[in-house]
Amino acid sequence: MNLDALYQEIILDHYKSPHGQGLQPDFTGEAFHVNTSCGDEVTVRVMVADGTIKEMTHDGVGCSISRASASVLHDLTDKQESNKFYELLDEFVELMHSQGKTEPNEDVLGDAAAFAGVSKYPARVKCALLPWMAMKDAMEGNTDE
Amino acid sequence: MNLDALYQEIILDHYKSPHGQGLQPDFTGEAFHVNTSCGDEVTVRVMVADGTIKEMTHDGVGCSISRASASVLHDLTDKQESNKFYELLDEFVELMHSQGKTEPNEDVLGDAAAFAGVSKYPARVKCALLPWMAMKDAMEGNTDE
Amino acid sequence: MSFDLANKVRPDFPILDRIVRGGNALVYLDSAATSQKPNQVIDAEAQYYREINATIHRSGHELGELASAAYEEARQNIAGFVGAKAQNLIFTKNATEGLNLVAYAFLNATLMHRNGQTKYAQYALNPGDVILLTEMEHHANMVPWQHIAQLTGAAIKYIPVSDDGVLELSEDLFTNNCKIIAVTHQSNVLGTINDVAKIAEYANAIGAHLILDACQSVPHLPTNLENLNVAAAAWSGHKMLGPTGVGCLFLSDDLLLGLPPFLLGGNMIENVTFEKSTYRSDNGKFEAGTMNIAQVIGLSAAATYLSEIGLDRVHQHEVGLTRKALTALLEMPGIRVLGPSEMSIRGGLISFEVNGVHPHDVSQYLDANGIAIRAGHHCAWPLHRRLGAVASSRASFYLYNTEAEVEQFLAAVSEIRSYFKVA
Amino acid sequence: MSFDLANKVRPDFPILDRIVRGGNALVYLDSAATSQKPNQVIDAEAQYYREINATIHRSGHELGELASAAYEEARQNIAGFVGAKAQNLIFTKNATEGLNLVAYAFLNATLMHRNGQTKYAQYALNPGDVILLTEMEHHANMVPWQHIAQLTGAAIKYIPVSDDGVLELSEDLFTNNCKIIAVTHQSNVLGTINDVAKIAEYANAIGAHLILDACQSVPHLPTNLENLNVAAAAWSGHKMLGPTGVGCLFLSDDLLLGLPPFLLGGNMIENVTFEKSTYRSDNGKFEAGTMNIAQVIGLSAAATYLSEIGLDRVHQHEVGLTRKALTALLEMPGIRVLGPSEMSIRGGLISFEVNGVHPHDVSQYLDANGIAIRAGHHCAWPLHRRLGAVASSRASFYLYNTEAEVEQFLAAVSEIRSYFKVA
Ligand SMILES: Cc1ncc(COP(=O)(O)O)c(C=O)c1O
Ligand SMILES: Cc1ncc(COP(=O)(O)O)c(C=O)c1O
Repeated sequence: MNLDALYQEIILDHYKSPHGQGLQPDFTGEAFHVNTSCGDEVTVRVMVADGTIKEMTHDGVGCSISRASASVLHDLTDKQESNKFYELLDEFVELMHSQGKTEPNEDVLGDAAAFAGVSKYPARVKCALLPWMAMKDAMEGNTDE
Repeated sequence: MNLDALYQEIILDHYKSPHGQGLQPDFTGEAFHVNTSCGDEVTVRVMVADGTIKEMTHDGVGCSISRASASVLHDLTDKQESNKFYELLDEFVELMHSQGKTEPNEDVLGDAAAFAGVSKYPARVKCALLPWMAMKDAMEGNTDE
Repeated sequence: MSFDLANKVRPDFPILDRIVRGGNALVYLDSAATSQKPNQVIDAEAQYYREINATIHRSGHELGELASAAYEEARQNIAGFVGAKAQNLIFTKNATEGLNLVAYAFLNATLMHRNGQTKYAQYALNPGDVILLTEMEHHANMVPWQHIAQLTGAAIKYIPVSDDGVLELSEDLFTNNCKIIAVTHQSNVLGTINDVAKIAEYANAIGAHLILDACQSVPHLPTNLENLNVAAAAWSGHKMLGPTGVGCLFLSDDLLLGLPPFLLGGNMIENVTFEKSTYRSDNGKFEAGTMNIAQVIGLSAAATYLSEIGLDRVHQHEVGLTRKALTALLEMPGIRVLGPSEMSIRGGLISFEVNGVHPHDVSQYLDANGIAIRAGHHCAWPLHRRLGAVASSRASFYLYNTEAEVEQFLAAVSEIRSYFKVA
Repeated sequence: MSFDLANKVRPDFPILDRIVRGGNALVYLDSAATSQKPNQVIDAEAQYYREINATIHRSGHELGELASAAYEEARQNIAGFVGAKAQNLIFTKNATEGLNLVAYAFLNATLMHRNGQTKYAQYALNPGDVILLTEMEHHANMVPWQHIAQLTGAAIKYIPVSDDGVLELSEDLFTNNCKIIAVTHQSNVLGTINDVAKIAEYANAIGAHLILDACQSVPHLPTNLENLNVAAAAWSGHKMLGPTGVGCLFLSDDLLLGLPPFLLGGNMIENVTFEKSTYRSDNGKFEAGTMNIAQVIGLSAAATYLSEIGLDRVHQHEVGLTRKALTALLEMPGIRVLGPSEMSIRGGLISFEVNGVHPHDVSQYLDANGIAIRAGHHCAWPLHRRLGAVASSRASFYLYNTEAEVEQFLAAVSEIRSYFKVA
C-alpha cells in the first residue's frame, strides 16, 4: 500500500516506544507548541551547558508522525553539540518541504530520514515539524550559552 | 419605442405641470415617504373633515413617475370622499402588481390608468406607489374622523 | 431497507466519479464538513453569470431587474424550504457570520443602550445576565458568545452533556437572568439531535431569546423554523448541496425589528448624512453591500433539489446508513463511539476513537483507501476534553452515499489497529 | 487611439452577446457597480466543485489537501496581483465586510482595552480622538466609522470636496488626534483618483492608520499596496471580473498582528475552553468559519486574466473611452458632469445630470435602448447633497467596452431631453 512510504517501520516503532518521553525537572529552555489545525501538542525541554545539549526530553499528545518525530529528535540531539541541532533542523525542514522530490541524506538525518515520505502529504508536514519547532524555541529560550 | 407604454403623454404632462404641488399649512394628516433604493421623496398633506378630503397637497423630489403619480393622485382625491381614496388605492395597488397583465379600469382610475405600463417595470412600481403610500399614512395620521 | 436514493442521485454529482489517492474511487464520508454539489447547483450559478449578472435592488436596467427578481425568488424558495417567511430570512456568507451577526447585534444594542438609546433596553446585556450554551456547541456558537459576555459583563453557563452525549436538560438551568440561550439542533460530533421543542418551551417561559445552530439539521432533517419557535436560526449553504460563500439566518420578527444592525454600508441604510445615519427596518437592515447573489441563487437550486427528493427521504436514507455503521462499530474491538448508541436520537454522522491510533492516522489510513473522513476536534474542542478524547474521527453520510460505501468504510476501519500494530 | 482590447476579450464574456429589452444588443456600462465575468472565472468555480470541493485546512483526505492548496495558491496569486504578501491578505465576502472588519476590530480593541487588556492601547479610540474621512466616501467607508465613533466617543471629521470634485487636501486637517483616516482611492461617483501617496505621507507623519477603499482602483489601475504605504485596503472581487461573494482585505503587519479579531468561530482560534478562547496570530485570525473557497479560486482566475492583459492596458483602454464620452458630454447642452473635467485625475466612469430629467428616467430611457447604466446616489448620498444633486446617472467602462458602445450611449443621451419634452 502507498501508505507504507508515509508510515515507515521506523516511525511506527518510535511511536510505539518513544525515546526521551517524560519531562525532566531541570532545564534551561522549554517550549510548548500546538498545531491549531488538529490540536497536536508537544512540550520540549532542553538542558544546555557549554554548547552541549546535556538533556532533551519531550511530552505531548498527537499522531504517530508528531510523536515519532519527537522521539527521533531526542535520539539525534540528546547529549550532542547545540550546533548539530541547528544543522539537522535546516536539513530536516528542507526535506519536509521537498514534496517527496528530495532524497534524504541518511548519514546526517539517521532515523529522521524515514520521514521523507511525509513530505508528500502537506497536511502532515506540520505534524513532523511540530517537535522541531518547539525545540528551536526551547533552545532560544535558553540563557546559558 | 416600447418606452412609450411606460411614459404615456399623460404622465409626462403631469410631470411637467404637476397639480396640487406645494404643501398647504393647514392639514389634519401628513406623511413623508422615501424610496430608500433610489432616494425619491414625497410629502403628502391632507385636510380631512366630515368624511371628505377637503384638500390634498404634496411636494417632493423624484422621477417623472413618482411626481406624476402624486399629481394624478391629487386630481383623483382632492375634494372627494375619504372612502373614494381607499377604493382607488386598492384598485391602483392591484394594477401596479399586475406585471402588465391587467387592463386598467379607466372609468375608476381616470388619469391613473396611464400608469398601467409601469407595472411591467418592477423597479418603477415603487415610484408610482410612493405618493399613494404616503397619502395612506397621512389619512391614518388624521384624527379628525 | 432499500438504498435506492443514492444510486438515483449520484449521476448528478460529478465529483463522486473521481479517482483519488492510490487509484481508489472516492468514498466521500465528510458531508458534515461540507457536502458535494449537484450539477443543478453548479449550473444555476454559471447560468446566472452567463445571463443576468448585475447588482440588485439598485440598478435601473433590465439585467438589474432580472437579478433582483432572481435573488428575491431565491429568498422565497429557501424560506419556504425551512417553513419561514421570506421577510424573516437574511443571507450571510456562512453560519459563522450568522451567529456573529446575532451576537454583535446584541453587543451593539447593549452599547447603544448604555449610550442612552433606550429603545434597545430589551436587548441590552448587563452584569448579572446569563448566556446559556451547551457543552456540545461548535466554536461558532461558543466563541462569539464568550466574546460579547466578556465585553458586556454577562456570564456564560453551560447545559451539561452526559457521558453518552446527551444534553442533561433540567428546568433549573433556565433561570430568570438567562437572556440568550444558544443551542445546536444536532451535534456535529455526537450526532445527537437535541430536543429543541423542550428547550424552546423552557426558554419562552423565562422570556429568553433562543438562538439555534441549525447547521447539521436543516440539510438533513425536515425543519419548520416557525413551528420550532426559535428567535433565530443560522446555517450554511455549503452543507446542504449549495455553493460555498452563502449562509442563512432566520430572525423572528422580534429580533428582526428590534435589534440594531451589524454590518454597515450600502443597501442597509435609510438615510445617510455626514453626521449620522438611519437604517432600514426590514431584513435589508442586515444585508450590507453587494450580496453573494450567484451563491444565493445556487443555494435556491439546492433547496429545490432537496425538496423534490423530500427531506424525510433523505433523513431515512441517512438513518439506514448510520444504523448499519453504528451497529458494526459498536461491536468492533478497540473502537469507542462518541455520542448516543440509540439511533432514535441521532443523525447521519458518527465520531469514534480507535484505541491506540491517533485520529489523524485513522483518517490517513482511510484516505489511502479512497475514503474521505474527518479527524480532529471538529471545532468542538471543549466537548472533546469533556469526553476525555484528544480528538476523534468522524464519518458522515448524505443522500448520495451507498450501503457499499459504508461496508468499505467498516472493512477499512477494522484493519487499522493491526496496521499500526496496536492489535 | 486603438480600441482593440475590447474586441479581443469580448468572446470570453458570454453575457455580452445577450439581447435585452426591446430587442437591443446589451451595452453594459455599469461595471463600477459590478463587472461581468469571463468564462475563465465561471469555469474555475465550476471545476472546483466538480473536482476538488472539500473543507480546507482541516481535512485529512486528498480532496481536502487539494482544496487547501488551491485556496492558498489563490491567496498567493491575488496578493501578487496587488503587490502584497500572501500573509497580509484576508478574504471577506465583499469590500463592505472588509471595512467593517477593520472598524469592528478597532471597536473590539477599544472595549478590550477599557476592560484592562493593555496590549490593545495602541488601537483604542477615545473621546478626543478623530476619525478622518472624505466627503466623497461610499456609505461602506462612512457608516461603519460613524457607528464606532458613536460607540467609542471619537469624532468624525471630513476632508472637503471642491465643487469640481477634488479633495481639498491640506496638512492642517491631519491633526495629532487623528487615529484613523479612511479614504477612497477612486471615487465611484466623481471618478476622481485621489493622491493616496500624499495622504499616506500626511497620515504617517501623525502616526494615523490609513484605511484605503480600493474598490474602484484595484480592478482598474495597476496597484501596489506595499508601495502605497497604507495600513489597510479593502476591495470586492465582483468588480474585478471575479465572482460575487468574495472580497479582499489587505492588512499591514501592524494591524494584522495588533488588532483583535472580528468574526469568531472555527479556524481563527488557537485554543478554546468552556471559559475562554485564544486566537491565532496570523491572517487566519480574521477568517472564521468555512470560507468562500470556490469564490476565492474564481477570483484568482480573474486576477490571472487581468494580469495577462496588464492593468496598464486596461486603464489606457478605459481612459480612451472615458475621454471620448467626457469630451462629448461636456459639450452637450443641458448636461452637467459631476467631478473633474481633467482626464488626468479621472478613472473610467462618468456621473452626470440631465437638466429637467430625473436620473431614473435617464437610465430608463437608456435601458430601452439596451444601454445599462446606473441611476441613484450610488451609495454616496452625502456627496450628492454636497454637490447639490438629488441623484445622478453613471456610465462606467471596463476592458470589454467598445468605442461603438460609447457612441451609442452618447447618441441616446443626446435624445433624452427632447423625449421628456424639456428641450
Ligand atoms: C468606492 C466603493 N466603496 C465600497 C463599495 C462597496 O463594495 P461592496 O458592495 O462590494 O461591498 C463600492 C461598490 O459598491 C464602491 O464603489
Ligand atoms: C454544528 C455546526 N455549527 C457551526 C458550523 C459552522 O459553519 P460554517 O463553517 O459554515 O460557518 C458547523 C460547520 O462547520 C457546524 O457543524
